[in-house]
Amino acid sequence: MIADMTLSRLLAADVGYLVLPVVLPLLGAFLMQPLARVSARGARILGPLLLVLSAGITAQLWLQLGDAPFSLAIGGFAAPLGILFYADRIALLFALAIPVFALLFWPEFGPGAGGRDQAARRDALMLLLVAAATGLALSGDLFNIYVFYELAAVASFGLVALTGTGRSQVATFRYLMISAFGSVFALLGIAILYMQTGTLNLAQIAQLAPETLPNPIGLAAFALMLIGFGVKAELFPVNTWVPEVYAGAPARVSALLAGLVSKLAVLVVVRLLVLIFPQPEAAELMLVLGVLGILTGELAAWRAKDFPRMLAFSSIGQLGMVFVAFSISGEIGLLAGLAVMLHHLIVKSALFGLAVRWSGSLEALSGAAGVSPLASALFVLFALSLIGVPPLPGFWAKILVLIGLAEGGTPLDMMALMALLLATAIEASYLFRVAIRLYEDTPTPVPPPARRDLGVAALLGALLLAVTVGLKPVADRLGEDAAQLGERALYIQTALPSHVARKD
Amino acid sequence: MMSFTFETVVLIGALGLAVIGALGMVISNHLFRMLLALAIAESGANLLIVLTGFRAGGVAPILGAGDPAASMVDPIPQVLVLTAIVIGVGVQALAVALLIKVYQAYGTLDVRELRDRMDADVAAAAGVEADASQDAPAGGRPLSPAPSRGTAGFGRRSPAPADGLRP
Amino acid sequence: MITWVALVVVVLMLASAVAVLLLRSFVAAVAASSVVGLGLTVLFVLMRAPDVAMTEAAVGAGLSGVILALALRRLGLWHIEAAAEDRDRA
Amino acid sequence: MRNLASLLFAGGLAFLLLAIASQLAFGTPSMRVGAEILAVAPDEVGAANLVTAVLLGYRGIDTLGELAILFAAATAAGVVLGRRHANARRDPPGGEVLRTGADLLFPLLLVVGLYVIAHGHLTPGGGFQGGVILAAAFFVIILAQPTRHLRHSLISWIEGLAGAAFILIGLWALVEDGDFLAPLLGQGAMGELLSAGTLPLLSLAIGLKVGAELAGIMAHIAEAEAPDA
Repeated sequence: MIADMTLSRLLAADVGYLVLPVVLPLLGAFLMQPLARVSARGARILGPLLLVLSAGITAQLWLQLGDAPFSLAIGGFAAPLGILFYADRIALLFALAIPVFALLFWPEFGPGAGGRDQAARRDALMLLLVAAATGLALSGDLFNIYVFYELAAVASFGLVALTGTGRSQVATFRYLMISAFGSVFALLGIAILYMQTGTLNLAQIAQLAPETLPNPIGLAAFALMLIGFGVKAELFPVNTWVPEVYAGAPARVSALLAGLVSKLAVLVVVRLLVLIFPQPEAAELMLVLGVLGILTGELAAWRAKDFPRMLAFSSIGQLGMVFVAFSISGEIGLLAGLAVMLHHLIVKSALFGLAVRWSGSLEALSGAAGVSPLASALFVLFALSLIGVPPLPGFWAKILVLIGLAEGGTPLDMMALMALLLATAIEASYLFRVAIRLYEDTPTPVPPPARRDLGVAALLGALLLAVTVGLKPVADRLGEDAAQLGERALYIQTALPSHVARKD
Repeated sequence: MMSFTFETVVLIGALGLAVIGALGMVISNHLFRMLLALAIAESGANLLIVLTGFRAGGVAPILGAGDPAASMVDPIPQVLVLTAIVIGVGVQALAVALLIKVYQAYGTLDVRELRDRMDADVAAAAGVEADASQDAPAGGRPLSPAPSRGTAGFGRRSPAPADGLRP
Repeated sequence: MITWVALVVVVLMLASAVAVLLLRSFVAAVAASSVVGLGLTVLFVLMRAPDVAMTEAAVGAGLSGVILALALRRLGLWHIEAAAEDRDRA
Repeated sequence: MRNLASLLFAGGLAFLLLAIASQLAFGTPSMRVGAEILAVAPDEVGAANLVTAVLLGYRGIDTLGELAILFAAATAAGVVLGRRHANARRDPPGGEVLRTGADLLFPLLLVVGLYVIAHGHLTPGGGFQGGVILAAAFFVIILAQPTRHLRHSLISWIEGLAGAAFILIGLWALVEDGDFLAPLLGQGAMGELLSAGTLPLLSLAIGLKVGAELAGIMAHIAEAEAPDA
């Protein structure tokens, strides 16, 4: 009887299950190494299994509860006393995308190099990264976001160092130092914010922000946190780790860091901007740093001589564009930002997937089309979309940013607009250069991408083409997402229905 | 504006530590000293957070000594700092592990020396020529070119795994 | 009174922090960083945060010092007589 | 030149931060949430140490995340230092005094660590502080007898099971009460050792995990090859 009740309760989706996509991967990570001592095979399938389970739970919650945002007070301690998870459409989209992408770019399904222990550690770190990323997407508490951000950082240090080469270890150390430097700034920002408002709950800070934060204090707190959370989002002054790390890490890990994890850091910054810092100076700061990122990134990518570093620098440029897009005020800014962000998520992940085997210099790639026509064709497709050639989705994303900037019309906006056009020209130049080289008529020693990476890239390419065909419904949904993301009042109302503790 | 009170003194201490630490991280030429500077910067941030919960004349947030809850200091910042301290020591231990490996691979922890070696190493592993390093010391020592792809280790006493062994 | 205690501790901490950056010998620098940890512990006690003070004493002044000292030995930086070594080199 | 620029930058940063911070009301915080927690925590959680009440109750998931970070750091350190050469040099064993001292200290530190863990909900201390002391106990042994292998398999079992126990207690609450990590088991009389529901259990899990984690990291570092110098 009791067991029966428990079972039926377990099967019905309950808001409380929103913690599971975060907690289950953590549980798996903790148990990974002991399990590997008992059964290496069991440990190897545990990770992918938990990812499928997490994705399933998120999908079921989303299907049953619909598109309206909802919140969950963890431990039953009502916000703002406790910590809450906030799930709106964009948070759920990411909570779903994280396990899926982690599965697509899972480093190794086999034992891999380094033996049983190393394989178990690798899988445990992947699960920790997934848990942290999901937490970042869902959390509605400032310090909790910081904790998940640090978890994502530490887990990615371990994954980057996986190759075990000296240079990847130097790169990891530099990444760790820059990351920790940013964390100190983020902590200072959190301290200032807590002093000023007396709370860490994002919704409550948002409620208090109009009285307490539209002043230099608020701006300083935002700047500090922008630097702190900007490290993973490859924001301009704190992105010097990017090329070394992406060149030294296993390419599938680079795909996850550049594609997925950077977007979650961006999402955190956007939530801060929308909820807490609506003042124009904050957006202007982001715009300027974004423009600097675009210019430095694209120029460096143009000079790069090897494939992974070209992708890394181009990713800095693209994320600069994401920041520029989100700095545009109003719904069009959010829409443009989401479009650029999701487009880059798909394209850059796939390109890093191709780099698993194409890790060498660009020159070595000449004539690769002869060996692997599909991979070359996919590269051209992604390159065209990155540049923004119509009718591919990249074109529409870029056009949205340009329209938003033109509508803004301030001198800063115009400067950003010029930078964006210039960057497009540079982008076209270096991507075409590679494309032409791929189709050169020389026999080449470059191996074709592994079947798995090619399959993933083809899948993402197909997704890109599907969006091109069905642009209208996708654009409509994205518009609704952006509208929901921008509604401060809705967030506050959902997260803090009342201050009465929910104890039954 | 600022008076000589306990809070002011601690505030100056906190910001001073944070800034000295941040400065040290930027200007240090030795990776180990960078690590020490990081610990100092973190201490500054932690001190500032505890300070946000302090109130003059408050008592520790522990029941049982007969103090009323209303006179206690804010427990939340204390919890945050507990968390931050533990995170800090974890990151520090990981950084030490990395340093040991870096030292084994390159035989130095000097930032300038490492940068030169790394540039050559990265380029060799990728199969391209190294960029001329902008901050190479005047009359810079010539870097021995990597013999071939796959054996680009520069370790002086290197038992380290060979670099660039990617398929 | 408490203000004066805090002032002494803060001055000591800031001086040690600067020393960490300037001292030649890494052993001395690690020792100086432990002094910062101890100062922090005192300030936490003064700010009525006994839990934090305990953690900082165990971690900041103890554990992290041990880890760093261990690292010094592994990195070949364990020279207490750094000055003497410099003289040899000169 | 670069140092001078950095110095100027740091000076500017310090000045700006000080200018901002001097406008904040340090010493008289608003305590918007803090005051509310001080008022309701004794009844809602039942721990005399309100810091522990917040750490394991109101902000329990933060604490879980923090455990995960320490675990990630230990695992990553294992990845970095994992492959050890079979014939690498070890440190010479410590002297007779150190070894005798270690034999005496070990049980003492063990008892103190467990005491601090068990009383975390009553007095200052708790899982983290006690865990650090436990780690120190094991480290004293490593220091005294470097040739003795610390059983890494044992450590990985302890850290795995202790971490899983924390999460399973949380999941138990999810099934029982509908909320992950909600307090269970009734609060008991405040101030007694067995009170505050599941908090002491969580403390114990944290203590064992932190202890195993830190001991593991230090063993890894201590076992890394010594330089030839």
